[in-house]
Amino acid sequence: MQGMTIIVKKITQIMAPVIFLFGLYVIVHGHLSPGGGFAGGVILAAAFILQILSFGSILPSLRREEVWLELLESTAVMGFLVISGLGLLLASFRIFFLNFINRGTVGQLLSGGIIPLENIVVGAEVCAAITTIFIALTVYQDEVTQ
Amino acid sequence: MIVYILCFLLFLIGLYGVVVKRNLIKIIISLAIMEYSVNLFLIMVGYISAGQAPIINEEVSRTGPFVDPLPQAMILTAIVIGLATTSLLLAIAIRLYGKYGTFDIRKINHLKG
Amino acid sequence: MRYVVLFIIMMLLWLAFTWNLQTPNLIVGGVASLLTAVLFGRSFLRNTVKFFQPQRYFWIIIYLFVFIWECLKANFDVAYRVLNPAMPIKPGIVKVKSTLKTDIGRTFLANSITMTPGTITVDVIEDDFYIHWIYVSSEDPKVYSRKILGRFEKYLKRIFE
Amino acid sequence: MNSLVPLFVIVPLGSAFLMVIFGRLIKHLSKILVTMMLLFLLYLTFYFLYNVTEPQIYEVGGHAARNGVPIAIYLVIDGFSKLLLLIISLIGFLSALYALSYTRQYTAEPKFYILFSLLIAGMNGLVISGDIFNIFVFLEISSIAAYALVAFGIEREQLEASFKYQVLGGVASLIILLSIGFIYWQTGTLNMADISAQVAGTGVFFKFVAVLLITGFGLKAAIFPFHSWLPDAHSSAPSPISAMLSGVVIKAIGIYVILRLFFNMFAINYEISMTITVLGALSMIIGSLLAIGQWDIKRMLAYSSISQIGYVILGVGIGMLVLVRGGDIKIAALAITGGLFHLINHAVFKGLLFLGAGAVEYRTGTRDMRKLGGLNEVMPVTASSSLIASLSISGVPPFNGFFSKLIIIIAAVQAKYYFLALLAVIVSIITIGYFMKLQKYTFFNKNVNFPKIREVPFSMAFSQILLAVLCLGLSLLVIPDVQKIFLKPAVDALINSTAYARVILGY
Repeated sequence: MQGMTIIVKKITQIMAPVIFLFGLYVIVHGHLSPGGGFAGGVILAAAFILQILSFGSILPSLRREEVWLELLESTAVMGFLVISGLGLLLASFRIFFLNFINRGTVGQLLSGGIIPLENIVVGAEVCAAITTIFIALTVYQDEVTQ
Repeated sequence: MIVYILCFLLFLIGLYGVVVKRNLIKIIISLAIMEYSVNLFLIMVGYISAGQAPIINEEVSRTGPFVDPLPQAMILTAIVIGLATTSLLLAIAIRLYGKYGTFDIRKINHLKG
Repeated sequence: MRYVVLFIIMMLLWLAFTWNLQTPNLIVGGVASLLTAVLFGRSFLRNTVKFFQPQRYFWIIIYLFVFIWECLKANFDVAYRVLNPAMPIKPGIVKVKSTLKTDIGRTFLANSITMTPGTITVDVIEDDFYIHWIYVSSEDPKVYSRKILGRFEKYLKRIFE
Repeated sequence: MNSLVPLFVIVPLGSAFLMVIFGRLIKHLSKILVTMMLLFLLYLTFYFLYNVTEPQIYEVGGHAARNGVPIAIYLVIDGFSKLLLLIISLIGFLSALYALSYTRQYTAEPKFYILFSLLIAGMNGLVISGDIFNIFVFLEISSIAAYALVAFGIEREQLEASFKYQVLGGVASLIILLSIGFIYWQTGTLNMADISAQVAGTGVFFKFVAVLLITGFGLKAAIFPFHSWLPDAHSSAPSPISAMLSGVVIKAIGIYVILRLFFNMFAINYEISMTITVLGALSMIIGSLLAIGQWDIKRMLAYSSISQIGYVILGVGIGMLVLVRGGDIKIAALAITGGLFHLINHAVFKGLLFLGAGAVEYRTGTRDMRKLGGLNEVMPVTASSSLIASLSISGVPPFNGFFSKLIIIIAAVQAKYYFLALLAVIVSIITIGYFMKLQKYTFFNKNVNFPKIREVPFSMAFSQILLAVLCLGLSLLVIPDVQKIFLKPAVDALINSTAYARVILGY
């Protein structure tokens, strides 16, 4: 895939970190405000997709990235399962999805028990998944047009 | 009530597109329209006029009428599922294009039944 | 260097987003900014020394006023052309050579031209700007390049070079 | 509250993602893991079948009901769920065993097992879910895995079949989601027990919703007017997946949900029962008629699936009709027993037939009966097991298919639906006809084209033998004492339809 003009590239250089940071903000504040893992993860993926779109890419590097993203995605899902499965192991109630951490006070950043943790792994998962989808479709397109 | 009917109409428009259109991409778009209509319907199911956003913090009192948050959670899940199905459909469509060189469903007829 | 600058900018942005100074927020913000800096530092702007030169910030403020003034003028100009029954327009694409050397400067110049009504940057190739203009008032390259670029170029040169 | 309940979902899901993470480091990890996982699930199912008699209710997250209003997502394992869990783990295990050798022809072997695990996870979750929206979510997980598995070979016909399956499956899912929205709109709850407590009357609105639900799940189950995707998808998929799709998936995501919703959630009424019975009878006839003319082995088997699913629905539908009319509850129980018995039997013998067809394709490279012939000399295991399955599906004693069909026909006669009984007999005869054609052309004629092929590898042959033994062994289910363990709880769960809500909500 080819890159775009100098204008898009420069703006991407400046804006991609900002978009990424905003995605992190949305994920971390998922239990306090609208948003959360999925929405934030999509924003994170947008930063990466913007970079790929504006700077262009070559097939081998895309394939390499796909491997890493797949790994990240599965690790994140495993993290989700482990966090929610810990309730089965740790607590005396043996409940899946048990909120076993102290929930704190409403409105604070550090509150909500396991929900922020789950938001973070969901965010990583969604980011990896959407970037993977994008890369996979790009790879297919390149294969088809060649 | 009219809004619900319009929603159902949108659903039917999507269904029409799925049944009638011959282009793979147009079929996918029609499916997406159907999905949006269902999502719209769900969000209206949970809507209460003059209801607050269902976030509890210091400013919002706990007593006021809240919009039902459950349909919103359902929609988020449905959107994620829709993302997965749409991307899988697009991937298959691209692969089909690679095999046949066309998006026209009349020319993609390897299977008879 | 780039990484550090990016980290600092991101931290400031984080504080602007959240607007509180409690310890957990600072720690989470620090981690988030660090992650961003590590991931995006490689592709961030080069020559980050310029961020530490205060005279550039002064020229940015000056430039803002200049830009707003030019924008206003261009607005009225376009409004006049649109509302006039005779429609005195003479559209065309002109090729202008810029004296700006850095890519970031060219980007901002192109964006400024696009944002002023009446002119749109169609493409930038090296230092040639292809600009669509609502009223091509002159055929002479010197005249029109001064008319389009001259008003922004000298400030941008101060800011970015 | 039994903490083992969520393991049915966690284990396959976890093993699927473990395969992705460590699959690159350890060779054959995915194969080992998928077998272990399914063995564990099988063990867990048997544990529940033997040791647990009461319905198990599990509140995810531990949020107990307040003032009788359920808050958490409920997972429920009752008799009917156990039956489906047994089928899923059993056929899943044997298909996975078969796939160990079969997937050598694909380059991306681990991905096959990942998708397979997701399919199992989706179906397990669907079957134990007590919440209607959760049913939708798990339905989509298994459907997406199934779509991807159908297209696994990325040849022309597989892609095309997968696209068709996806479009129709997508429409079905959206119709289901729409009806879930309608239900939530009217009742304000998603818990099936709670809904059933609130849907007391049978207003016009709920009839409309019922029609939508029959359409949606009928599309997923390929009942007669919605069957057009099934022959393509089931015949194009890799053979172990065909066995899963025909044997398990359409039952778990189609039949199971229809029965669960219309027995336990809505009150049974005459119109809906009549519709279901008529659709069952129609798909029984039309599937068998369409199967006669096929020359592609797997296509014939796929059409035959439509027909056999018709039997299941017919049996259960007669039970519903008897219940609605206030007839003898023993007759209703007999009819439902027949239907569910046929459900298990169909999973076993159709799985075996698809595995056999896959074995033939694996060695010869073709599925066209006209090119095959005389394979019983060179592939004795495949030929004999396929023969057993064919006899079983066409209802020859002493194989299991005979008994389940017999029970359905006896129930139809006792309930005085003589016409339906006659239809069932006729379709059974047609079934014998086309399976004789399959056997004759594939295994018995003269071997012209493939004189030098060998028997399939061990794991493929072994799983076929196991399934053939099951074909005989399942006939034991006619004995009441054996029925008590496997079928009786399921039939009870369906017949005491209103008890479901009472047990779960606890009043």
